[in-house]
Amino acid sequence: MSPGISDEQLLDLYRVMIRIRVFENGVRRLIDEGRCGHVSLSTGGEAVAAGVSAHLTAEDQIGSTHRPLGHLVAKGGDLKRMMAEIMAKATGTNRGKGGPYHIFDKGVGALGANGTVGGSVPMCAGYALANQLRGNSSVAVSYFGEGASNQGGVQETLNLAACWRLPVVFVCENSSPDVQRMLGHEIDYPQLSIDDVGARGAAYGIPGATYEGWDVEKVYTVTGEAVERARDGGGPSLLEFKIHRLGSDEDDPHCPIKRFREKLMSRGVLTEELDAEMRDTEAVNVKEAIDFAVGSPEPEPIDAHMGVFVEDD
Amino acid sequence: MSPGISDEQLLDLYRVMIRIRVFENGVRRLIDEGRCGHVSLSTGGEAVAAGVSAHLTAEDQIGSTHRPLGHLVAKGGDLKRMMAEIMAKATGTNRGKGGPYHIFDKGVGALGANGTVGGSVPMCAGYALANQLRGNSSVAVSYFGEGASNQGGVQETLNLAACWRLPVVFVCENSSPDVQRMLGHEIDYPQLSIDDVGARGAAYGIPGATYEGWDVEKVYTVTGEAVERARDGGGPSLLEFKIHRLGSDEDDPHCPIKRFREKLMSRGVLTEELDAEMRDTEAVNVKEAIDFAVGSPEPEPIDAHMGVFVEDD
Amino acid sequence: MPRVITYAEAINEALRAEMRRDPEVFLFGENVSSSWRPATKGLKELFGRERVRDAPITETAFIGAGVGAAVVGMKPVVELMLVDFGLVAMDQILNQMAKTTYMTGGTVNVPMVLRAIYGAGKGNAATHSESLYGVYAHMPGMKVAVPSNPYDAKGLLITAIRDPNPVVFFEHRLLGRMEGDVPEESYTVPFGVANLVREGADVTVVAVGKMVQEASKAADTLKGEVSVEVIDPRTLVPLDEEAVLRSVQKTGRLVAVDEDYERCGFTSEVAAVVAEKGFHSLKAPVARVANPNIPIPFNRNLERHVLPDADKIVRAIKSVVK
Amino acid sequence: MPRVITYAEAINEALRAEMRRDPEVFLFGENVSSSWRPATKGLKELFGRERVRDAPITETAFIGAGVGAAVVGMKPVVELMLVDFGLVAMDQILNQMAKTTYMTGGTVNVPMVLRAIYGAGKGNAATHSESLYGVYAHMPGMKVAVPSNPYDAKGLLITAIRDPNPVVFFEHRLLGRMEGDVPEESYTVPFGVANLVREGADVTVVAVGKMVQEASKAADTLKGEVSVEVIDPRTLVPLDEEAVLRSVQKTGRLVAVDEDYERCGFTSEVAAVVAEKGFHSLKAPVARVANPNIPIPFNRNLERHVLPDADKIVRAIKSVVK
Ligand SMILES: Cc1ncc(C[n+]2csc(CCOP(=O)(O)OP(=O)(O)O)c2C)c(N)n1
Ligand SMILES: Cc1ncc(C[n+]2csc(CCOP(=O)(O)OP(=O)(O)O)c2C)c(N)n1
Ligand SMILES: [Mg+2]
Ligand SMILES: [Mg+2]
Repeated sequence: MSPGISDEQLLDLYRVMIRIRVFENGVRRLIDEGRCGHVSLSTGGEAVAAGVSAHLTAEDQIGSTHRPLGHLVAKGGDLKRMMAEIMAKATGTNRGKGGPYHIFDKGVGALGANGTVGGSVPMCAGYALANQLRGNSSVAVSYFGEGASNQGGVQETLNLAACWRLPVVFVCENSSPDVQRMLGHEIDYPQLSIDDVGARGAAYGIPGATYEGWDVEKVYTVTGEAVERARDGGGPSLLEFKIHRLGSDEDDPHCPIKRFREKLMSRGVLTEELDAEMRDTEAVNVKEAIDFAVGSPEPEPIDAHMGVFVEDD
Repeated sequence: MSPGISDEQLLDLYRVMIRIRVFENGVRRLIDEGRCGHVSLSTGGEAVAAGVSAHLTAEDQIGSTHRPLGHLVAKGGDLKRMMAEIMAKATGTNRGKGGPYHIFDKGVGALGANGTVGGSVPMCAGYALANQLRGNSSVAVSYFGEGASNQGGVQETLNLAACWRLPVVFVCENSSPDVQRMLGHEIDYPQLSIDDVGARGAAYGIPGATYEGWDVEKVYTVTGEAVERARDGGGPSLLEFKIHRLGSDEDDPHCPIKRFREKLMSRGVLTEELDAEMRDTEAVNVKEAIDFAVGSPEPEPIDAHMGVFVEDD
Repeated sequence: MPRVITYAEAINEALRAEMRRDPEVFLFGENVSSSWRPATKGLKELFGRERVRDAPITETAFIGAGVGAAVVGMKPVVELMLVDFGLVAMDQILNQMAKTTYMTGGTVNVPMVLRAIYGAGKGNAATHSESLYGVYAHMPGMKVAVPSNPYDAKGLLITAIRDPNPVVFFEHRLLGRMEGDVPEESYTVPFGVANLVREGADVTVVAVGKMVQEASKAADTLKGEVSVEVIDPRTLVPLDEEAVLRSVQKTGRLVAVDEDYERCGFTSEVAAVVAEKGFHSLKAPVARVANPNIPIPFNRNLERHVLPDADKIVRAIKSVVK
Repeated sequence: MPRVITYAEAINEALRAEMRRDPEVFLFGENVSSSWRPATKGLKELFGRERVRDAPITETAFIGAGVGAAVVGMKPVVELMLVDFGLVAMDQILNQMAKTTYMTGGTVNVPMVLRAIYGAGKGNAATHSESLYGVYAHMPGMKVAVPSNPYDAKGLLITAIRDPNPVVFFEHRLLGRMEGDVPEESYTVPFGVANLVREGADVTVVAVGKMVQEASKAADTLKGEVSVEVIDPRTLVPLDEEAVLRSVQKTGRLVAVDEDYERCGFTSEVAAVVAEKGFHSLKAPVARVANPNIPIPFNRNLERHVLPDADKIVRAIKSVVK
């Protein structure tokens, strides 16, 4: 048993990871079948999304990226309405107007995907600023990739959050050139000048550290500390998690689900039956989500012309 | 005697510092008399400009800030044409069209002042990139303030220069809140999340260090190493120099001229006579520059409409 | 008895009143807590350093933080020291601030005000003198207010802060000391309703911001010769097309004036609207008076040469009424 | 015998030929060395990784680096993966790249090309579908080219690279596979000279980029009913006003078409130029067909609803010839 994480919590983490994978695999099939447009999937990053969101409630906010599905699912995003958005339906989270790059699910604090690399990061400082001004104990989590970590707005926001001691946790998922190189891509010039983005915390006087993002228990533990610090007024932290972007299967040695599954099995926390049951449950959820999306109407063309502004109160 | 710096070199450094101070004092008088518009002066930073440019030739480039006069004078900028630009004359470096925030003196590699905080920094990467592609051994120096150090474009450029191993030296002049506070300003929130910008070198895997910018010998020595490294293909470095922004006199304990003067005197390198002679010479230069500027014509109004584009070759 | 205050004081009053009224209104930007800046002077002392906060020189981060705070329902008023500096932050402004409402299908809205100081006339050269409201009006999702006098400044700013949508609020750097009658109590000036600055019969001059003064001067100059109607749209988005078309229907002539770049600018838009919807009223070619697509030169004479002013408006009026 | 290649191949040929001709021409941007991108495919293999260089996702830094390299006389061709992403870098583009020439009194020039992929029609939603050439045309100091076919793509890009001024070069993401006759040898298409795409007598349609195809389709649809003249300005800056005015003089009617936002956009500009300088030729109100100031929606039907197309052009033509 992992110190400080109950079996129940471990299974919850596992369940969320499975949910993400099954959901994304459903989306993957839709893409392959030409039933929806391009969607950037987050497969391989499930441990990060699950381990981080386990510490958050609907009152906490996250800001995500062009690869938002894992983050949003873990944050409690409505699967049906997310799927409907991916299929551009009127019942989607964004009523079919935003698409996967722009999914927001405000009710659960998923605020939100973003089409601009690094674009959501300054906004997360704003969520945290609102929390601070309102004097509540909510925390914002800002996800971004190692590519985004270089964007000016991201680096500016690290400084701003530190100066204002904002309750925000920066989570960098690094699927970096090194990782890419291991996957067989040739790189002429690096795009990240250092190996570990976590080391950039020191550039802003905030805690920063690097971990293996395929280890959900590690993610859970270190994020717990960072979220706690933020809730207690201790200001921002920067967590970097290395990840490998994967396909749909669970063969890869860096697959966070495979690794966690084996661990839980060997510890006797998970059984084949329970695993199968969870997967079945999520498969049903995803099927229902797809059915909901398929059965939902397209937005009315006239909708295109509405909603540039909201009505005055 | 300072190790490795000859008396002649020391006097050259001193002369440049005097030239900057006398030039800026000339401008200060013009401002006070309402004979030119607002100019942001760099008084207090003379040691940095002089110590850095001592390692540069006209083939090397600098990019500067909204406080460019010291950098440009040290780089060999034409005093007459700079003064004429400040007075918006047709004979100015920019033919009266740019003003002090935008002075370029291409012939000496002063490329150039910039009206946007941090705006010249990415361009300096471009000067360095050109040097690298052309295979020459020229180096670019990029000046910016600690306020600018937070700008996204500045932080992005540190990463880019490191990734591409560009021959560029980043020089941050830190007249930071701490310094401000010592001068009596109250600060509610810091704008810089750490004390030492030099520490940010580590965030990009490049050398980074912090020094007292009122010590010209130190500036000279450490910049020499950074410029050498860049010339030899060793890539970029980040140097931070603390400075105090001063008025026209030399009373302040952080005045780099006062300190250097005392040192040189005590070492017998400088005499009262030589000092007076230098100051006289520079006073004459500045007077000539002002006379030149005053005697120069305004640009023709029709010039306003020309030069948005240059003619095709 | 009418009370006379300056444009900057009017801004200050609007901020003060709205911050009192609504604890969710707050203010940040570069140097907003400094006592020497009349538009925000005294606010920190009243409302505290948390709600009136100096920001690092990182427009992307702090404007984005405004967007985020607005997304969760607060009402940030963010100051851009000069509109020119916003160019480093255009993704946060033109994508996140402006488009989030539409992109989320209206499930989110962004009740944020971006106060942008703008304008030329002080010899501050090309990177410290722009207007740029043409860019903001081009891009969908933001309302754009450009008050030309103290009364409108106060009333439009209160409207802006209460608007559930993002508003870019343009304050001309040379209007700060302009004086005018401003009621002490709070009031709103509605968006999308033009101000008929002066009635006339021969030509309609549509002018914006500081150019409203120049248009009025031109009208004075031509008094007895040409009867000039001056219309100040007050907001470019939404635009009171009705008011413009009604006026052109009466006068048959249009001169559009602003100090932004002419090409693809606000004067182009006004000309196009009239050429589309008011064509049959037009008795003469329309005319535009704007910056002739030139970066603002530093030298004051050159700057004057480039900027629109009463003389140039007079010439344009004469060209269309001749 | 004419040789048929695609628009993307035409771009590739222009880059290849100019890089061969001039060792100071070089290329960088995100993923420009990737073999799956037809416009730049094979160039790294030919010219080496130094001259065909992948950049980190930091548009401000790498576009600024392009400006710097150009200031010292090199001829960088910098790629913006999508024009939308340039919003994070507008100071480097609109101030440094565009204004340095003027601000330095012409002592410095910036021979840089910014290739920007643009355009909607693929369901990529509001932050991946914009045109934005209206913004670039609004701001002084850059030339703006928008090739509508492979022949122009090659010839205009060669002109752009040889131009001593900054050029923003817009390539529509859906035109990459368009085929057309393109000579193998190098040639230039001059800036500021419109292409008379098809002659007609009743109405002038000025259309840009991908909209030139739609305008031609509209002209086909109306054959026998309305005789449509289609003009493709090819460059928005400089604009061949002469060609537009000459055509309107003949037809008496104008429809301006592009896919950027309408307000303060390029169609406003064309309408304004004609209302100013071609007023006496006009027999009917002008019409604009552009994006009606709406962020591009994700859903393809909604997107179609918002985007200009042949049908909407037909309707606009009918409205002005009726
Ligand atoms: C400002 C901006 N530049 C470029 C892009 C195009 N783009 C989308 S995703 C991406 C790669 C992002 O890398 P990283 O942040 O590491 O995220 P990952 O895809 O690896 O999860 C790029 C270049 C964009 N959307 N926005
Ligand atoms: C992008 C941008 N934001 C704001 C400004 C206004 N501004 C000019 S100088 C300055 C302070 C710069 O501080 P620092 O970089 O430390 O330089 P210093 O003035 O201390 O030398 C500010 C905020 C600007 N010119 N550009
Ligand atoms: Mg990545
Ligand atoms: Mg400073």
